[in-house]
Amino acid sequence: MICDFLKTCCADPMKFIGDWFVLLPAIVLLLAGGAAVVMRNLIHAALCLTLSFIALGIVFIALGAEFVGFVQLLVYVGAVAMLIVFAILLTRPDQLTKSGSAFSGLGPAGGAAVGFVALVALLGFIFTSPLAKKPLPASASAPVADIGQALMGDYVVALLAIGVLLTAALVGAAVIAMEDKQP
Amino acid sequence: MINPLERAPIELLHWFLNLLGSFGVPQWILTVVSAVIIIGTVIGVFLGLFALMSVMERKILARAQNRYGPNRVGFFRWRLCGLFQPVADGIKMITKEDLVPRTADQVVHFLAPVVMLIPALMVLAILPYGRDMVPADLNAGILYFFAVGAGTEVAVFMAGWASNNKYSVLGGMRAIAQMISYEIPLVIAAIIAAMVSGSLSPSAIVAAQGGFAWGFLPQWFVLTPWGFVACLLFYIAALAESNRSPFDLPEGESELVAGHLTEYSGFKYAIFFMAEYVGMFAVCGLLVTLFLGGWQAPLPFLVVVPTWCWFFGKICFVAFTMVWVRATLPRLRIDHMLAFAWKFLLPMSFAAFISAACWHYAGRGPLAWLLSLAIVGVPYLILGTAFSNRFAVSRRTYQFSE
Amino acid sequence: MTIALIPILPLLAAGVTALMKRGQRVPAATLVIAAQAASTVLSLLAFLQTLGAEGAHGEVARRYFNFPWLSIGSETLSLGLLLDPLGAGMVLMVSFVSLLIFIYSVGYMKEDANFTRFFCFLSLFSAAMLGVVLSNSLLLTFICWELVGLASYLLIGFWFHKPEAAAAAKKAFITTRIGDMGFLLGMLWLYSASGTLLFYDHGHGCLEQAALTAMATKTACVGLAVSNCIALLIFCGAAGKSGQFPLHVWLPDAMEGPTPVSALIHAATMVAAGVYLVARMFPIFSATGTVSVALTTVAWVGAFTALFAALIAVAQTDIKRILAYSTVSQLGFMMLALGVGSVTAAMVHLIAHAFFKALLFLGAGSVIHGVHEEQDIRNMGGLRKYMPVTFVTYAIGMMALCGVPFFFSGFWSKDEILHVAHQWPVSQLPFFMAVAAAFLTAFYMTRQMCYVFAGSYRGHAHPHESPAVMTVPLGILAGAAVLMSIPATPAWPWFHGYHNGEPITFDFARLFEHDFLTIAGLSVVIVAAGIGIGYFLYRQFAAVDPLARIWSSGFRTLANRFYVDEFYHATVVRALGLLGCLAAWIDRWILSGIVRLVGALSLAASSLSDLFDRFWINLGFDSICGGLRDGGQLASSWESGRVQGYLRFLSVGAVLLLIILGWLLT
Amino acid sequence: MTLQILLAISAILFAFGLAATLSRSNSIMILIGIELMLGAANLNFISFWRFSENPSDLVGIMFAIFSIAVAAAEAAVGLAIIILVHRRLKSVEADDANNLKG
Repeated sequence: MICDFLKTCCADPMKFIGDWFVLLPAIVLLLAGGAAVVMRNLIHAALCLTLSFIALGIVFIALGAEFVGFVQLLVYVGAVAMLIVFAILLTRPDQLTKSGSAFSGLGPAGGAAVGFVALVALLGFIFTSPLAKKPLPASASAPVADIGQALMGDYVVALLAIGVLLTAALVGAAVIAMEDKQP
Repeated sequence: MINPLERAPIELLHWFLNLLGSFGVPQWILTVVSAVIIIGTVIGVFLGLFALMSVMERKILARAQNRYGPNRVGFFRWRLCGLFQPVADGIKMITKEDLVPRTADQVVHFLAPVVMLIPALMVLAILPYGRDMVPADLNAGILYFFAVGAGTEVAVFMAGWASNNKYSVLGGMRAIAQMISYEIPLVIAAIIAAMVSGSLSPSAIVAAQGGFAWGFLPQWFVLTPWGFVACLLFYIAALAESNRSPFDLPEGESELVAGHLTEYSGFKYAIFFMAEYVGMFAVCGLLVTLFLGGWQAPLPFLVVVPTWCWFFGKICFVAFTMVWVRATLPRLRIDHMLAFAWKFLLPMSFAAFISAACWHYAGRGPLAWLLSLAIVGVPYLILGTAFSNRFAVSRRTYQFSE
Repeated sequence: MTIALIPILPLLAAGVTALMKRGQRVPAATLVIAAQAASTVLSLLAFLQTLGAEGAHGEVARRYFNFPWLSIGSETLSLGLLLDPLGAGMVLMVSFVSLLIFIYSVGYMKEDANFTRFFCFLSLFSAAMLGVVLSNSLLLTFICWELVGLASYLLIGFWFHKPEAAAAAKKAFITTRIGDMGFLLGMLWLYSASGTLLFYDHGHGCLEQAALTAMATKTACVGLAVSNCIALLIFCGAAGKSGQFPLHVWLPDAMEGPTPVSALIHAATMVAAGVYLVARMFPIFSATGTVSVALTTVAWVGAFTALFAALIAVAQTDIKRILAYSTVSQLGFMMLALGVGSVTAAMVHLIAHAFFKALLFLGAGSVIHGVHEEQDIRNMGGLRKYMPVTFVTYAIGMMALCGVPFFFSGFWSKDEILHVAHQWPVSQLPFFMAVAAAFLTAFYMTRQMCYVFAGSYRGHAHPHESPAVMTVPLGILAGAAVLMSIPATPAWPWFHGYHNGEPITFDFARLFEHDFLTIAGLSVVIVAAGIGIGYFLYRQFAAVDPLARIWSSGFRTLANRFYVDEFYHATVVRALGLLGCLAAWIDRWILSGIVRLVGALSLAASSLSDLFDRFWINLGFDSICGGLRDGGQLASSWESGRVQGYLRFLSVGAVLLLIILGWLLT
Repeated sequence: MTLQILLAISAILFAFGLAATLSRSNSIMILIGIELMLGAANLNFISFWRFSENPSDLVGIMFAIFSIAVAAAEAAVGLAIIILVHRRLKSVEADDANNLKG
């Protein structure tokens, strides 16, 4: 199997590079995601999450969806990760470096078990499904102009709804987090 | 008509690649070599600019403050107006001891400068330095710029938090708050230009600003009312994004020692310093691309000058105004700064947005010009009056002996 | 019809002023006075219109317009406005005198904290009064009439923090309400008898021939015609408003209000409303002839009131009370004139009296103001030196009231009344009563003048003349009191012609007719006697009243106002009190006994049902509820409040669903 | 490279997120888990788009874009709620916010 792998690598180095261009960030993604789950230090967890976001964005770009990849980077790294970090700093200023009780009670084991069952089930279905064995099509690209046309054409209602949702979320978040006048 | 120097860098690269190809080097190696050469050139040029800027800024500030500034470092007997100061600085920085606080988060503390430098260098990829001189002509280039630039915030936070120092954390949080706040007008101002050009690609945006009206007036976006407003908004937001005066309060030494940089020294500090300056040049480059016509010449007869000269000339001009602003304006207070972003820049950027749309749909003629002026002018008057009333200060009286 | 604006303008001004803040004195006064001035101008225009329009064939020129106000079933109540000579003269007088009083009030009320409120009430009062005058419907008259009552209540009780003022306001309101009850009954009867409350409605109005004939020919009870009954009931209201005996008691007490209010109520407007109402309804009063039962009653009441009030006035010491009783007396004169059948004489006297009585009241106000809120005439004296303008104008008013010949309006108008009373076919007694009253009028006015202005000052304050804003209206009123004598002379019976729509001729010879000369001579002698005796008795100040020295018990009776108030207190009030005690007793012992009995019964019934509930139904419910509660507790133990717990259950379910779905699909 | 690999990566990421959401007691960690799951879902969208017969039909891309926007809104509101809860209860443990228990 390893020989096959090496053979294909040598036969078509460009394809080899192209594949690893997807797989390498995907591996980083998994490692960072796993680290984010088990890290005791919240800040480290958040930074690992940020790294996994970046890796996910690169996966998207490598898969040809560069617009989505950039949006992923801009929104998740630029905004969501920063929000999480901010929230951590705002809520735990006193125990910044103290490792909190990461897991507690019997629930966590059950949670991990559920996660594991879900993983096994999903993998089972993925590897038995005929659909998943499809080979990679030659190429796929999503030009920005086409995405823009689609957003303003077929998906304009959804776009407007998202705009309303984001505005409402902005206002709502500001109102929720606003300082209470009466204690 | 076209200056032979114009295409010199491209021709040089092609010649070198052809030379290698004639030796039978495989194609994929050629691609890699070409990429390495381009990346190395761009980084080299910007590092040179950084070195030049670091000394020129000190000299300009000194002149503004009626001093000489650095004027000693040179070769043996030749001082050369102190232009070799950066070399001395660099040597000092590299040889200095690299202190890491014992309670710091060692890994994150180490990673922060790296994470800081990478996006600052990566964003340089999409700037069109001259005609056909774009390292990576992405069709979502502007988006790439901001997406990659978002990494800077992570780096600042990492630096501030990992130092495990009160001032560092506060400075880092201030910096993030400031960056997030000013990112919005920055992005909206950029989107306006992209919207009018109909493309997110920087080279297309530069192309959209080509040509001359009535044979002499460049059609840069800065010369339209909405473009002027958007350019100013972008400029102000860029000042804040690159933590420059008057928005340099994340590292305001009077309050926070040096903000998130407090616990950094030696080479790591140098990297931060470099990343900030390169980031500043990058954002200046984007400003030039979006509003100042990119590599386009300002007057028809000046077309003979190579386009990349124009581009770097414009970058230097914008960088010079930034130094000028630093010499002129005092630092803002944090709440004023955030209020300014949310209550003035954001509404004004919306106004410029609407104004640009109206300008486009009214036919881009003189009438459209006036309409657009009205649409940005009225909100400006209202907001400006409100703010000047809100922050009205009485005339300060100075007490000093005659 | 622009005359609608005449009452509406002051009404709007009152409304706007009511919304103003307490401190906005200047805008309030300006607004109210401007509105009143505008309605005065409009009144003048209306008056000039009626001057030019003489009715054809000796008919009086009337212009009116009616509009439906309220429809109940098939019945429609209409309101309307009317302009005829009777109302036009009155409306001009009311608005003009009101305007002068308003101006005067600016000075008089300057120190008062509730200045704005005062002007609001004044304007409301004026609007209501103008409405009474211009109304073409008894219903509208009644509405405005009650508004007048309300405004007078508010104004008399303006200084409500004084207990006397509050009591006086209440007294005025309740006393007039007694009369108004009769008015309301009369109005209802009139509506059922004639089917309309409009005065004139193209032949269908209640004052027009068809309705009058119908009412006059029907008999109600004890031989009285319906018209007479209605007239008597309406006269109750008029007597209440105009302070006729026996409902006169509120009028002197109303002096507790601010002096401009006294002037407004007792001179120009409110008390005149009664006389005006009788004059307006005169066709009904005289439906069965000019000596009908109703008119006879009016004449006797008027004559008695004139003499009775004049007698009381002789012994009073409060400067405003003297004038108040004088007003009651003069109103008696007017009622007498109406009763003997001369509307013109009554109206002439009403208008002339309005001017000089307003003058006297405002003069009294000026005196009170000048001596710092002192009202007892025994503490005044010698004010002639300190307040010359007030003195001169007051003297003019006094001479007009006494009927000093020949240049004062009072002489001519009173003479006219004496004249018509003398010619009354029923009895000569009212004439002699009126003569006596005229004598007493001259006497008590002289007494008052001597006390106030002659001799030397006996008080402790520092008297001073009032400001121009008060004295100028005095001067204007004094001029009017003199000028009013011109159209009142029998030589040029302008009023007579104007009221009856006849051509007016100037005939100097009428002055020398035998009849007139006799009465005029008599009147001159009476006035001279009154003034002379008064001066003789009071030229020197004495601590004890000279009359009291002569006949002390009689004087005490007069000073105590014939004990009418005490009589009412002993009879009406006591009777009401006893009635109230009786009602309270019935309420406490009989009604509440029943209520308690019912309560006890239901208590017993409910305790029975309570027992049933507790020992029968509740047992079953308790067990059911207990079961429910236990079940609920069991169920709520799942509701841990931990969001993550819910999430775990949720995700277990989701994963199970995923497995099942995947199984099925593959 | 096949679709299987990408889907497997996505499934693993999703399982990580699910486990974090169910077992970590800190509400911020719950939010992090949710973000991971959303990322996994987005990866699925993009993968299916990449392997679809007709990539010029941009349904997968669109879904991913809208999903990112919704996730941003969710994160903003969620963190605001966490900050508010912390201010009220002085705690970010999810189990401490149990005032509504039966």
